[in-house]
Amino acid sequence: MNMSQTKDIRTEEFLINMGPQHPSTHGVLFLEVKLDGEIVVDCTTHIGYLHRSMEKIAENRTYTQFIPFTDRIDYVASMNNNLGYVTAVEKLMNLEVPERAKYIRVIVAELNRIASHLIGIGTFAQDLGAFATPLFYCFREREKIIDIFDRICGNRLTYNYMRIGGVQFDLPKGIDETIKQFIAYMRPKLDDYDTLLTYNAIFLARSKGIGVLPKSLAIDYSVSGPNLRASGVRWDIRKEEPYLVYEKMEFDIPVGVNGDAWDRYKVRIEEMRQSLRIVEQALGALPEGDPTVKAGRIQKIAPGEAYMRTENPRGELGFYIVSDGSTYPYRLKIRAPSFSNLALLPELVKGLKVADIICVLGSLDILMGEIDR
Amino acid sequence: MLTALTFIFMLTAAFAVLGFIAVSAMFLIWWERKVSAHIQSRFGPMRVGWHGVLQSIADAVKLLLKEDIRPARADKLIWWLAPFFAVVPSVMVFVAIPFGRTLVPRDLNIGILYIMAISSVCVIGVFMAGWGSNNKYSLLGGMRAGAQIISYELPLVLSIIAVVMRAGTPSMQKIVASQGSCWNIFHPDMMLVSVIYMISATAEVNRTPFDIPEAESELVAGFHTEYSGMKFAMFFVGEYTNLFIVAAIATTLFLGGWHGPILPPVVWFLIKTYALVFVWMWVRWTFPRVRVDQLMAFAWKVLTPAALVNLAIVGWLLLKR
Amino acid sequence: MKKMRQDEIFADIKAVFPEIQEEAGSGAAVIPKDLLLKVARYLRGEPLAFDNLHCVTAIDRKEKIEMVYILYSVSKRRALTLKIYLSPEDLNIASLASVWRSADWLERETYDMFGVVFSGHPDMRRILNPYDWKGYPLRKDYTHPEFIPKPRL
Amino acid sequence: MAVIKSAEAQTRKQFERRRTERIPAAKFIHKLPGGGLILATSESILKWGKASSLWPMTFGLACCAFEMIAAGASRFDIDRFGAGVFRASPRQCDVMIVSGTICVKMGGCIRRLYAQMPEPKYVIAMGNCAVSGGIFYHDTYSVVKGTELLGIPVDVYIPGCPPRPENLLFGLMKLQEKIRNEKNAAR
Repeated sequence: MNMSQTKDIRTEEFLINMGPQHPSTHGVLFLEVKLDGEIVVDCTTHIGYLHRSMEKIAENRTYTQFIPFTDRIDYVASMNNNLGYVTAVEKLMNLEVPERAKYIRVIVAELNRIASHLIGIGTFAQDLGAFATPLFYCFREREKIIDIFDRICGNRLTYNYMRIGGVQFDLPKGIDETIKQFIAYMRPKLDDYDTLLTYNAIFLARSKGIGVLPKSLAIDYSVSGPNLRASGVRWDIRKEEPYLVYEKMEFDIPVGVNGDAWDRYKVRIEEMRQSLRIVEQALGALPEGDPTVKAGRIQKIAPGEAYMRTENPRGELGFYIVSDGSTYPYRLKIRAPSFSNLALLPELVKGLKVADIICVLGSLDILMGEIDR
Repeated sequence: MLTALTFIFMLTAAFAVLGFIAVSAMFLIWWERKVSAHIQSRFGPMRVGWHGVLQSIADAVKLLLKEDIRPARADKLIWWLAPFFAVVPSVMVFVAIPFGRTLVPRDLNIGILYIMAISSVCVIGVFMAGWGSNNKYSLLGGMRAGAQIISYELPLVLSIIAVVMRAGTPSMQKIVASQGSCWNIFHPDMMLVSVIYMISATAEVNRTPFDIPEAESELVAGFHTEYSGMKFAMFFVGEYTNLFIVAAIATTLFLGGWHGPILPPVVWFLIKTYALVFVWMWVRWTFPRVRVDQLMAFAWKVLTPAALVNLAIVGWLLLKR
Repeated sequence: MKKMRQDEIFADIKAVFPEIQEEAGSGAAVIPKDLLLKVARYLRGEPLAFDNLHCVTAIDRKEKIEMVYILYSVSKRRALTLKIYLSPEDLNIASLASVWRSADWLERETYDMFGVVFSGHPDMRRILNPYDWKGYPLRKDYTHPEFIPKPRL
Repeated sequence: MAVIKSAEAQTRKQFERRRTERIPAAKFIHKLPGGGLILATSESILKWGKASSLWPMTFGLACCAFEMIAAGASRFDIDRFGAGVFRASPRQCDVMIVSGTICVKMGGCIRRLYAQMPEPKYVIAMGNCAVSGGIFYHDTYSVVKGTELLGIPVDVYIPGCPPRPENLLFGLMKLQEKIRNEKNAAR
């Protein structure tokens, strides 16, 4: 049947709703996909199914009362959110933080980065069809990190650990021993993932060369975090605008080559190795002193505004706080990294197959709590 | 000549086979959940009977009680018939499978040909389920299933022809008898054939890495998205019976059926079959899923040519002998 | 590569656009509303290379709506905040979706929360709230039947 | 809110009807000698089957979703109770674990999902947000304050923000207990 005959066969596009409840949309994301057979013609995203009006709440909470809400913005990397919010408020008040608190914050934030990347990798492998086995391996490692957090601040997922000007409790005795054991336990596990997944023929076939994100497009969509670095842009806030004690830590930034789904996955694995190095160095150089906060719960902050961005596992999390002198922030804008990372999904996905939408979505590692705030 | 005796024998054989299918399906479902659990370093069903042994029975009882929902604009007849087309062919195949020296329901002289003809009827069941449930996901799943099973039928049948040529007869008992001295898999020219058979059998039974039709992550639950209650259980039982059949055929053709040193033949046959089933379960819980076009390319560009070349080699070897 | 300081960037822009003033508190560049597109294209251009529109948001100052654009230059490692004051009556402004592609969703969210209409935007719809939502939630004077205020400290 | 109120009344009626599940010909069997015994055992077997194979729906909204996955993962393995088969399509599952904050935009979808589930269906409201709106109770315009407001009858409430996986397992055991003592009208 040569080309001329196929032209007059009337084919119709096939609209599929990958609706808010779908096994691999990482939460409540609604994708309206127009298909021509298996090939994606057009894909529109609908978000807002988890919009909990965080910014409206922020205007009715004092600075300390809002800290538990930051845990629930990116509920997989709560420590990094706390860190982002608290450093933003400290920058607004230009408050000095005790040295030990800075080191504790770095250790805890990097451990949470590993936990978040583990989930990112586990769900990515699950989306490619390796049903539950890699995900449960990643969760088995993540449980070890959660045990450490359980001992440090008593909760598994939403820690509410950091305060403005320091942290809530000092590290419990013998915790550095547990962390060292975890580091020793985790390093060979990362090599296991390489053998199980990274160089697996089917995994490569499914993710190499899919959803290639060129460097200029990534910067134009203000993508950040592992997705940007996978496209070859060496940009990491911990190195560009070092906050806390990151300038004392020496770690290198893994950079991908051609920015496809496999590179984004590989960058996350390398970043976990770097985070282990950071935790090791920070643990070694942990100074003495009292990291807890003595200041009262209600701080009146002089009118002014400040914008602080920190390196979240998913990208640059920015807090733009405007204060009008009262104990309540006048305006608090949360710049979520996944919000911009998801914006380019329709662009990446045109022309790919149905199975590739899920692969690209998994490689971007988005999180609906952060997008919908 | 249908005497009363042969009729009674056939009746008992039928009931024995049906009983065996039900028990083996239940056992396989339970076994898969335990194997997958231990691969993922967890326990699997424990609370329901000793080590979850009664889990499949509980699932069956619960599925019996479920309300049977039919979508409003579903195609009634096709929707209602689909589960039967998924299960009945896989039950009919048991007629020709040689469990033991004399323990075969009916030793057809066209054994393997009959099995191939019947087992390709399952495709129609999957297709009808996809079309009947008037749901976009199942339609996509049904289309994919049709394309996949048909395109993997070719290398499957070619590899079986190679075995039949070597054994000289399509009857299953005689194929097993011909492997008395040395199992087929150890013949040099048969090794590639058995690998081709294993791969295309995985695709035939829709198991990862070829489980495109009911891919959890893309299509919500593939062709049986709209089925609930007993109809869904029929698909489930059909899938596991197919898995057992494919393993049984593999043992008959390549691993020497019921041949084995001391244990009685039936035990040997079951050990080999369940060992192969374990390999498939092991594969299912470790490999990611292949994309549809890669799957098609692999079938047409790699497996079929390899099967044809192998056929030529077997033919040439037979001529030379 | 030496990072240019804020005032050096400011001097560059002031040379081309004299109307720019520097806001007292935060050191942001305040520009009149109609200049936005020209300034944006100039900032995007080669000498300053602000290739990353990091964040677009608004602040409801009751008598005026303050638009905030935070820009970054990944290649030259520089940051700049642009501010525009809008009177609450005519809340429309030129859309930067043609200059930076990240503006598309950021502007939709600002429209969703504050009601600022961006002219020239590819698809001006709400993004977080249901599409038929009445009112703009982040306005200071916004009320909603189910809004249960928490007693203030 | 009016829409939600009417949905609630309609689901209340459905909720009552489900409780009285009929075993066919119960009255006739009862008259046979020893019929009562057969009925009792068959009834307990049916309830045992329903209780020990509760298939949850993969339906995570927010933070509690990750505690649900952790409950399904290797350490707190929910599959030990026979509830590890996370089916994606609502047609094949019995329990809807509402795990996370229910937003107004998502409310309609949750009601539709609940309606699509076949009849002996149960709902676990996991986490404070699903129970009563949790910390998003005050100052929010876009959060539905509790699953009940959607008109969905909830069987087990699990407090906690997020509840630990052990709490979810305890909630599941409570649901199993509730199913076992369900008043089946065998008479």
